[in-house]
Amino acid sequence: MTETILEEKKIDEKWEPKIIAFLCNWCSYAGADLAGVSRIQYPPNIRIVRVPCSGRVNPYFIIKSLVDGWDGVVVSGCHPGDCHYISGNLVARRRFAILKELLEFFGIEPGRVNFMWASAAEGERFAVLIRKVTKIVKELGPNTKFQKEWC
Amino acid sequence: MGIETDNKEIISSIRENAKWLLSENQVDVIIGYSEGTVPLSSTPIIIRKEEDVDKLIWNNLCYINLARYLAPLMPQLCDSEGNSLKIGIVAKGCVGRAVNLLAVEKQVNLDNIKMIGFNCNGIVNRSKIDLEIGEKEILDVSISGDDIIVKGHDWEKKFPYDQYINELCKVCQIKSPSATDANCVGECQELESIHDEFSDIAEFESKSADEKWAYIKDALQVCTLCYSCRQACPMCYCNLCFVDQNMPTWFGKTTQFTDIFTFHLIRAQHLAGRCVACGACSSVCPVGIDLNIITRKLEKIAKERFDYTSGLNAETIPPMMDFKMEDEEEFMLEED
Amino acid sequence: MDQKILKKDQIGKLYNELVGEYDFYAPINKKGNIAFEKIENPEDIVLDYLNSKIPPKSVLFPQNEVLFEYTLDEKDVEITDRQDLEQKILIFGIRPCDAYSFELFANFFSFHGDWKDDIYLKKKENTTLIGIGCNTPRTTCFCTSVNGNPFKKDNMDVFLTDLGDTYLVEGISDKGKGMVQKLSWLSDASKDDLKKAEELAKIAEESITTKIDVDTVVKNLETCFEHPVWDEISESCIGCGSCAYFCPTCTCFDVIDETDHYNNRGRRIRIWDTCQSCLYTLETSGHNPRDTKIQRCRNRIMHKFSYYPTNYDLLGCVGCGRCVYVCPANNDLRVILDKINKIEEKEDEKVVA
Amino acid sequence: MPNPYIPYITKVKSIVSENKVNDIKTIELEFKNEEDYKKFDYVPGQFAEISLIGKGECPIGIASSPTEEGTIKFTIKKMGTVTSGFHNCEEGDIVGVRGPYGNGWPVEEMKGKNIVVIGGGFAFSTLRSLVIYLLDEKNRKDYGNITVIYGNRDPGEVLYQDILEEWKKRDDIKVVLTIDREAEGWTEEVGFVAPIVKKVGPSSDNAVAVICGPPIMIKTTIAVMEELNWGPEAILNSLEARMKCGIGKCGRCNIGNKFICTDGPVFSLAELKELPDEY
Repeated sequence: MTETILEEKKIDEKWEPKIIAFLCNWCSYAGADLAGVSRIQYPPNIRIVRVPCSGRVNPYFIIKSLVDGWDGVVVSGCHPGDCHYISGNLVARRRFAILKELLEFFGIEPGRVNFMWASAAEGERFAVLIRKVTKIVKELGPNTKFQKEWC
Repeated sequence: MGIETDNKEIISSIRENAKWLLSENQVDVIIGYSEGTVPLSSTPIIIRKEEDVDKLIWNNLCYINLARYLAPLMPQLCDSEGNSLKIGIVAKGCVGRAVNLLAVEKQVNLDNIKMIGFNCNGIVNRSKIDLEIGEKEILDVSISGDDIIVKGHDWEKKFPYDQYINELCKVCQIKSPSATDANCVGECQELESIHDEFSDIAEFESKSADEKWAYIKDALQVCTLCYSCRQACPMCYCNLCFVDQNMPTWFGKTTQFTDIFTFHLIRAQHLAGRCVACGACSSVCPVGIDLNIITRKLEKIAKERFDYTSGLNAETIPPMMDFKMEDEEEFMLEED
Repeated sequence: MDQKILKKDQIGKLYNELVGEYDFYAPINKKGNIAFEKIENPEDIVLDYLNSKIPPKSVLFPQNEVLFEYTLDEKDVEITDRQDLEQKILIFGIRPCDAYSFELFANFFSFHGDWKDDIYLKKKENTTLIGIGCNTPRTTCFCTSVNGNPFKKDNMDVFLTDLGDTYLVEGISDKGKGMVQKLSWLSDASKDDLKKAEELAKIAEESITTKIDVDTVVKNLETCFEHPVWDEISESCIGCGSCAYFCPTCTCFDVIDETDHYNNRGRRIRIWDTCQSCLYTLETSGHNPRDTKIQRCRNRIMHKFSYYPTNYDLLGCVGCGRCVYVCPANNDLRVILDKINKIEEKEDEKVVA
Repeated sequence: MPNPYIPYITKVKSIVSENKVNDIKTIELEFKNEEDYKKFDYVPGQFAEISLIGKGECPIGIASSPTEEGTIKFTIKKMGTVTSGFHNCEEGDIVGVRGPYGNGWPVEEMKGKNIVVIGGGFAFSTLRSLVIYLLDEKNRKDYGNITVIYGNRDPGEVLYQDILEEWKKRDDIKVVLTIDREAEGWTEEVGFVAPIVKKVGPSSDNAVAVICGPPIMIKTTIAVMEELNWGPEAILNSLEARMKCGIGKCGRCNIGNKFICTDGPVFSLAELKELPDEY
């Protein structure tokens, strides 16, 4: 993972966003897997981090990803009611709702941080939504608001 | 008439109640405000003896939220075995809210706390006055009628009270603690819910992302990351704040804007549905950053999304400790 | 003649003449807070100020300072030392108390035998101070109690006195005298100007009414480490550390590494730290020598008024009063020192009783 | 003028796990420049600020003795970010070293005296340095009898087992090992360090005691030593604190007006009694 983010960032028309995806182990990760084995194509811009549950995703992860230079973040978990741990995604949903509103309030483009549900059987949906996320982030352009200055 | 007389009444009621609590042995100590040594300030004080209650004051500059001293408990408020003493606390509305919320979060035991409630008539916006006076020394601040009188060496300036109080006080609806008579003496009320339009931040919210970003950047860039806002916040009682964690180190501590911004962003996230809107964070800021719009936004999220207002009672669980199957999820990504 | 006159509208001229040679720092108004910053436009300079909110220590000991930079390779590391220490620095419009704080810094950073902080000392060596007398000290100022004076010229290179429409310019050190001579366009000062400056100095000194018996404080602190007065002193403290951040003599720092993963490079930086933070002394094992607020408040006072005099024979306080007016809980240093001063009396009373 | 915060560059020569739980490792470092090693002139008991560039820096006591030429060693317990980083090091990795700092054990003043070394747990590293220094051919004749008392919780935690075996074979040093509770296959002493010290009963006559270990062990042992008529000047302690600079600048390691990094870390009991109880 480190090698890929170590590459030089180029800002031109060929620029491709780097998106970090936190996928829950039980649904979305399996969904991504299904998309793979079903040979459904989706953009190669995402890098997957497997987490036990979307409830594991602390807002720190999301903000730190942006500070570390990722252009977009997507978090995906089981549909409400399907959580392997019964209510992890419901806890996460409240957290995300607040983070999303705050980011918008502070003037960060809403499309930088995205949340979605995708079950293990929804390979197609996973691919469609990832395509959508990639499109949104690409339109936003590189993430500069979180960048530190280096002399 | 006016604020001046209000204050006199408040002071005498606080002193009377404090004296009564101490003489009846209802409490061992009383936390209250006393006269500050520099203008535009007041200093928290712990009263132990009946004869000291005359040190207690109220002067619209009592910006510190006294619930700050309850969690984690200071050694001065414990007996020799480390158990909490019975504490009386001078409580304006937002102190009452903080005490209630700390009780919900199991940080304090309400049995040990007696609030001395009163109807708060607002807190003077120190940084606004400081900014307008500029580089002249303020020697005295007093309230006469409905005006704040600021005096210097050879000048005097009047500020209309209702314009120069904290933005939060202007829209405050919980002026006395929301509590029952069992744990409150003096003014108190039992509030079920409040109605709020949040029209004061509507203008900011309607700005474009770039305008908001420019505003936030301009407002926060003077921040020195002294963490006064965190330390003054009654709800920031974690013994290891996220900025101080180093396994792993989440966010930097330099004064680069990224680090300043992430600190304020995550602190806001942590206070969502928990902020009691006391405005202490803005009042204590040594460089005069106004964090009030963030406070209002947090209140708005809690109210509009979860129909919750923090600290109205000591039972309702705050939204971030709870969840519902039918929560709104309009922000989730869906196929077109 | 060493005394010259600078007209108020000539500051731009002065700036233009010196900015080529020096990094020119002067007080500016940053959203209501006076701070010393590198000047891009001479019109930003504010000389008509009480004292800066952020102490000028931030020029020579910035809140974040790079110690060195590094580039990381697969199995190799390359370290680059600071290259910018030779740059000449000029601090314009500094108050006497803050100028004295630089001496304390230099003294502390050159202490401990072989281990000198050469980053600071090198910068100090290349720094020229153009100070300005303090015509209207604040009521919170007590520099006269701690060996200072609103018109103390000792630590300056050039000293200005605000005479109303003009500044009286005096070269103090050799470096300063040379600089004044080079500025040949300055007009000579008249006797009246000198007399007026003297009067102003006298008025300013008399206007400082806060007097603290520091000798007694130092003496009492030797014996009162376990005294219950510390409980009382730390009572209202909220533990924020503003007092240390805004103190011109506080030197403590933390060291962290910052790495830029994109370009395999990074820097080790030091950032201001404060003894009021509970993490300041927390060891990895979980043991914390200064665990309570009482101990931390005590350390701050002891450090300035007991350890400093014992180790260096100097006071660790310049009497600028910043900690007095920035403290959110109004835990006034003057009151604290007063309480410590009264310790002995209280004990005497007990004996009598 | 050199920048005091720039470390010497060294390479990891070897890294060895010291105990069964695998949370203590000894790391051996080789200087990249021979001249740097010459400048790094140390005595036992001193410490160095060692750093993983990009992760951070921490103060660690030097475990090797100056008599073991060519490399320096540090024994590191896995605790925080930096120490965990050291545990993940491989041979050839770059480590920054600044130092040596602190006063170290007063080996010159100890000459001609009998020496009692009392250690507990993983604090034995600078004691290892001291004992190896004392046992070196060049130095052994300068010192009297050497007694080492070393306690641990269980046999799996005993550090430097091969060296302890070597010492046991020698007749010019007495080694007493102890563990807190009985364990299978353990043939040495059983019990806390303090009662074992009492049992061994080192004489205070013309002797210096060097104590290093967890605070509770130090406290109980000092009580026993005082019973055995040891004066406070003859008992030496090594303290530790959070440190950032190692050179008396960052401010956090002060006890009263002394800095552990420059005035210490070795203090005699007599000196400690003068200082406030804040360590």
